[in-house]
Amino acid sequence: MIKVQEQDFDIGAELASLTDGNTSVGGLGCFVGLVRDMANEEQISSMTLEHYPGMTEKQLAALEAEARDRWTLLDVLIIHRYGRLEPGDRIVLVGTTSAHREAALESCHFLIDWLKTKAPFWKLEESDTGESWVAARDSDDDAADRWSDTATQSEQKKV
Amino acid sequence: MIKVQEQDFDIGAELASLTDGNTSVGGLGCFVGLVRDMANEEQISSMTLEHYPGMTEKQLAALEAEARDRWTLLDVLIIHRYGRLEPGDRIVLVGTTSAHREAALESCHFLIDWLKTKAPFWKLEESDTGESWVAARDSDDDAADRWSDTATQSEQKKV
Amino acid sequence: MQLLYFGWVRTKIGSGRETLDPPAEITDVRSLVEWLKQRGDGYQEALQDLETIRVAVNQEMVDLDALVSPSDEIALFPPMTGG
Amino acid sequence: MQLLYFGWVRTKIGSGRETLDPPAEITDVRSLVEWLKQRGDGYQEALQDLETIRVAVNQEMVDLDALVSPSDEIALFPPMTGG
Repeated sequence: MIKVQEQDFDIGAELASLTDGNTSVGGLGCFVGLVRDMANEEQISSMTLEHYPGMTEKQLAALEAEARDRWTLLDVLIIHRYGRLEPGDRIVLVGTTSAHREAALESCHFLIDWLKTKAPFWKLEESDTGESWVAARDSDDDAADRWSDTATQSEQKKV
Repeated sequence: MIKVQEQDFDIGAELASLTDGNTSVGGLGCFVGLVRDMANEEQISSMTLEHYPGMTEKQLAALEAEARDRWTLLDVLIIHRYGRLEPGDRIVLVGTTSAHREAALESCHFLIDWLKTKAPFWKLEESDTGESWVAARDSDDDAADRWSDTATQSEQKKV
Repeated sequence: MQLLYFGWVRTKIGSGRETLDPPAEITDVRSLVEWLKQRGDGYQEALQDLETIRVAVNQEMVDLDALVSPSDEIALFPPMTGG
Repeated sequence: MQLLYFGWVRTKIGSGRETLDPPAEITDVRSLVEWLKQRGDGYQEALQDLETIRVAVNQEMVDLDALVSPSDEIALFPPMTGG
């Protein structure tokens, strides 16, 4: 399930929706990204996330489909916020469930790595020295590329 | 922080304790293990976790220390239950926070892999055909060993 | 043709969305971008380094050789920074 | 000497904890296990395959050559299955 929203989310309630009543779940992998107070050694007062409505939902749905194709998953949840956020605010949640822990953990890691470079969001940081757009990082490209040449890293891959 | 307990835990409240009020956190990695209703193609009615009081806490604290040594982490939480559980019940929670997502995700994966083979728990499953002790799996040994020969897999390693 | 701009492409051009009618010889992304660069300093500055420009046609990522037509929704933006 | 048994080692021996006084020549884990195996069929069955037995002395994992003394807490158990 994909949710692109301005409002905050409740981690406990969202994760419960992935597991409650489904006794096939052996493992839940989860990642939550938050706004840090520091970037490039500058104090950040806010971060505004711009996105491409319509395309964002399509891209995230495509990422979910890719993860379900690579691993045997019971459920996938991606929540991504947009708008003005402050340090400590939640930005993104990725949750995956599977019968087995490796599939849940790896697919969660995969999804957040691909989100970084394939989801149409742009971040504008505000600090004492003004506003600046967050630049894409080579290390994020590398992390995303890591998943390109190998279907999965473990023996849990879908056959 | 290590918690070894018989009672259930609230995922949302536990994870909030890792992030609330700490604006240095950029990423939270989390894994929750649950009792599955099936094992070896048999329907499971309950799973009873036996552990070694005293040693369990020591071993989990040693795992936390090892993770903090390998990655730059802001916080680590491991909750492991014991006693009689039923399908759908939560068994274990691992949560890690860091400024950066790779450290949070990798350390979380590391901790659950090592927990499998280094935390003194034993599982007794009950099914229609009686009770049986869960055997250690070679794949769990392999998963744990994977972390032995390399400090971390990413460029985020602590220096 | 619907044009959408995001991130610093938007702030340099000074607009997030506009409807334009490029001449008939503009049939692919590359020629569209060159044509846009003639529209003013903001466009010139935003689009000068094609290495840093990403393009979506009708919400699908494409490369510079992709074809464009008057009914398309075309978005130009910097590398994405989601997550 | 405090002896603790867990998992199927416990269920085969039929007890989770006992206090024993091994003879003075029992000074390491290996000789202790051999001595325990003489105590009955349950012990014999539980401890017959040393490959599957894990040992902790005073709550630290050790191998079969580790020394033991009368004041130690010694635990014998199958491979752990945490998580």
